[in-house]
Amino acid sequence: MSDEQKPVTNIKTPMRLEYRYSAGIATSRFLHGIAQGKILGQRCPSCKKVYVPPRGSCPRCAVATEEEVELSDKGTITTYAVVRVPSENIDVPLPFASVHVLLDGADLPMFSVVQECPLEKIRMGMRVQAVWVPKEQLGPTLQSIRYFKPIDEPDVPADQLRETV
Amino acid sequence: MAERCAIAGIGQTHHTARRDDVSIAGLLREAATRALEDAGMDWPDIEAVVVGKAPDMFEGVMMPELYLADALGCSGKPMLRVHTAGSVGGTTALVAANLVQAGIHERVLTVAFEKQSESNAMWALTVKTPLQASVVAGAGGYFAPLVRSYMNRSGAPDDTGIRVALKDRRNALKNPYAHLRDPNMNFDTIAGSPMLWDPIRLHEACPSSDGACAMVLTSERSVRNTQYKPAWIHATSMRSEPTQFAGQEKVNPQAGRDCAKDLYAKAGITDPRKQIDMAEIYVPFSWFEPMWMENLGFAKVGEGWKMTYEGATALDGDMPVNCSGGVLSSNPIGASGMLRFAEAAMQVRGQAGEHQVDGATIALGHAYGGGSQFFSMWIVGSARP
Amino acid sequence: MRDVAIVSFAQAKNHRRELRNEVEILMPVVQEAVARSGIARPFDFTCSGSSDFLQGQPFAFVMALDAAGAWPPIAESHVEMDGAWALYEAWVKIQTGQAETALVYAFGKSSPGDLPEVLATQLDPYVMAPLWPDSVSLAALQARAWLEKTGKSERDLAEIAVRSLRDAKTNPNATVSGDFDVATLLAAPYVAAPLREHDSAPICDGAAAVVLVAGDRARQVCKRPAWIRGIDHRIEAHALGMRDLTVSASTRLAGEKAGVGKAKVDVAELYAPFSHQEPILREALGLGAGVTINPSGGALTANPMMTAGLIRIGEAATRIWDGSAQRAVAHATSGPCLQQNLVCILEGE
Amino acid sequence: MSETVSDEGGILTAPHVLEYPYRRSVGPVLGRFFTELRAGKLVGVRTQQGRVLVPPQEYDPETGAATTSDFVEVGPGGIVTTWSWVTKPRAKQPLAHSFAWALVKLDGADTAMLHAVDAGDIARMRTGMRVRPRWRAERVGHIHDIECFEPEAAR
Repeated sequence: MSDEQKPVTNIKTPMRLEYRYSAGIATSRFLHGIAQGKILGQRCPSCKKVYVPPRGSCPRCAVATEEEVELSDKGTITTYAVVRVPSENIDVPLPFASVHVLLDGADLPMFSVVQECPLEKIRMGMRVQAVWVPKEQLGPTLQSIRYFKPIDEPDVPADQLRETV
Repeated sequence: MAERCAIAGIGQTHHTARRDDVSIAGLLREAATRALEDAGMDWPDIEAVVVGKAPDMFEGVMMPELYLADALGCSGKPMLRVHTAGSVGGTTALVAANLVQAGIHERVLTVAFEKQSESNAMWALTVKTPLQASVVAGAGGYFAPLVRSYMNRSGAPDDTGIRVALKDRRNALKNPYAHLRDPNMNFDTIAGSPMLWDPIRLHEACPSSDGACAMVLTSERSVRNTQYKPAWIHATSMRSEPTQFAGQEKVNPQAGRDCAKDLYAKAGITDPRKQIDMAEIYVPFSWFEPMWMENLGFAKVGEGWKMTYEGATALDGDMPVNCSGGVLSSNPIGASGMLRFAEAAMQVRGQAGEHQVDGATIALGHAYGGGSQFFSMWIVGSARP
Repeated sequence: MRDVAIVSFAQAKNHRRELRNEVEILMPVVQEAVARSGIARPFDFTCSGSSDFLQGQPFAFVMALDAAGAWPPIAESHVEMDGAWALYEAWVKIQTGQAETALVYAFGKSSPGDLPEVLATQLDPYVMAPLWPDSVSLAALQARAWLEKTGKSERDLAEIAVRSLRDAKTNPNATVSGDFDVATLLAAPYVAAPLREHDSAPICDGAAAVVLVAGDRARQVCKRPAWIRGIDHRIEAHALGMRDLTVSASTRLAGEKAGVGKAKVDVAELYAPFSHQEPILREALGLGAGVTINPSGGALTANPMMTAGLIRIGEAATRIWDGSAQRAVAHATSGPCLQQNLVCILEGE
Repeated sequence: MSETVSDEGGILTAPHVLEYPYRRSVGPVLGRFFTELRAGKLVGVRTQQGRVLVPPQEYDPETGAATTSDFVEVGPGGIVTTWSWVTKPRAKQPLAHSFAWALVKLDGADTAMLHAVDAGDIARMRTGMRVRPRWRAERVGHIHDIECFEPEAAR
């Protein structure tokens, strides 16, 4: 070793762990629906609220959910942000609108993306509809819904969205 | 039946983007030895250790408290590891305090930390899971829509968030441990900084920091005669609610409101803005100051922004908030909650130096985590409860 | 100290591979434990144990809260540890007077990953973890040290496995059980010499829940409450080369503090994920020949990570409730080669 | 359906990889250890009680007290205090063929360190045997600068 070499201050310790992820019962049923171009929520047997995507329970009532409800692929933007910073977990080109969409018939919003709309036109209460991948490309993944796009329907007033941010 | 619990020693590291000069153990020991020294104690005086941090993916060490047991003088002692997401630093302090309040231990060391530079915070917080369309970009991506909802509901002026950020960054200049200490930061630099998660600008967001915080909590009889008198815990509370459910109020979460209500009842506080001298609250994005002012009952719903706007939350205001510079100026996530709790205690001990609120005798420490769903809080005072 | 009792316990069947998500596994377990407790929600305190690394997802415990019943908001906390330590935190909370009732739960899904490799990430990240030693190989270091010190043989270890598997036949939740003979087990190849497959716990997924109640309220809801008469936990040095692996100093200390030796012990549920660890723990706790060890079959027959320690406490409580024991010891462990240990003493009235 | 996604009785499963190239700052004490490894030397550090810890730590694991600044060269040879035998190594482990994990107490050390021993055959392993490091030619200041240990008798 040469005496000029600097003392060691850092080491590299790469980690790669491989797992087999399981989506669970409720999410799998939901994704099977998506593969057929359907959005399936679940209704809480106690409070009757409809969850989408369902996780097999109503956290509010702490009970399991079973009853499936087919939902419209139209909904309303309850709130949103415009993402301009890259994130390793996201494939969407920047900038994009990250939105909470309350599907018609659902009682809590799902997270998605809005496109086919100038970013400055996006607003709370705006009506949107899912844009699906072509039928032959449908699969059991949320990526089957490419994004949501605006539709020509009047905005939903803000006070009707209060509890569904 | 609970024993009184004193905060007898406080220590923290210098927080910075990358503490390249220390190991993980070295980072914790820096905070811990300062807390021990402040308490007039040494490792053998400690009976138990409670460690807190956020996801283990940050450092890539599963349950790192096992490896850290040696570094924290824990051989032959009890050790607990708490993880309640972003609120963990606060919750960890409460778990440690419970050991004293229950009469189980006399002197407990509690340490919270994050060495985020070992990986990348956005990666570690939103690891991509298969079969899901991932559209949430880190914590900013999660919280920005909630901020927009608040802006929309309250009608707050658009520059409220800039004003909060400016206040906290100026406060940080008075805190030698703070991460972001830029004397040239002004309204225009914040307003002109890029929108990362619109409506959140770069300078309205917390940094990613390496850092640790430690406290020595003791029973009344174990308090030693040191430079600063201890702070006393007057009340503690924690509340959690599920991440997402139908009918949930995400902007002004009930778990936070319930937690504050329970806390004030235990501390005998009926008018928080009058009776509490200062507050250190968890504000990772500037708009959360007005949001939490309402959630904590310092302002009416929809009016939290007025406190910021009128300067009430400034160091010389009637309700100073985050005099240390807060999470906006230093954010080692696992430690950030404990820093809030510790800074509140430093204020009532009169040891906050340049960012001291004159005559502070009652202070609030607050932390939250997850999707605005985990809350932990304490009220500390200079007098015995 | 206040009188605190365990009044109910439930666990999932410990499948080798569980495809349900954590909420789907936990929900029925929590509901069963709550129903059996006779206590109506909300509990004064809720505490859980789990570890993100097992399934490789940060914040798995956050989603698990959906199963706990957290609305209206509850006082709740989480340890990144085995649920036995969550139970300790809940017991402490009751001791402070801030709670009279507590719900404790834990879950662990090990099957998605390669558990022995995942556990290598628990080690010192500078000089141990980069070598990726698997947990079975590390336990084997301890096994050899113990065998050579005591003069015991691999046959003695196989006998522990045979007894455990036989006892697990009456445990409907066990992952493995049955009648085996020592010679057959010894004919199997080594996994990591001197350990064979029967010497280490099966990898499985699971969940468990326990309800704690203070004072007379416990007597009202439970015919024969399992009173916690002592509970303590200790940790020791992490580096394997810095401790004597043939003994468990931290278990001995925790046992002394908890008061194991104060009276006769009828039953002990010891969390020994490797066969040789059972005699090390027995010695550390001073448990002689008259003590029934692991009537459930123990961790060698079901080992849901972050949960099996809480299950030991639940199994011990079950022996108090059914009257088969007057005084029982439950033990939990964490970390490589028994680094951290918890001891809980349960007694009937 | 993506070929990596499986339908297992209605439940969907898919591969999930948790991967990050962690870079760790090591602090002054481990920094010294790794610097010496790069030079082909092994050092420990003396505790205030005089014990020599290898690998060196910033603290005495028994007490938490800071260790001294007295670094002590140890080894390179040492004895195996206990060992286990890996028949089928995992991909990330130091050797691709059967080897032993061992705790090795280096000459002059009071504690043992974990590493691999390349003995070729389980029959060549025994507790108390002497081993010495096999150094990697290209050293960077990492625990992997020691490729493994090997029986001294082999030389």
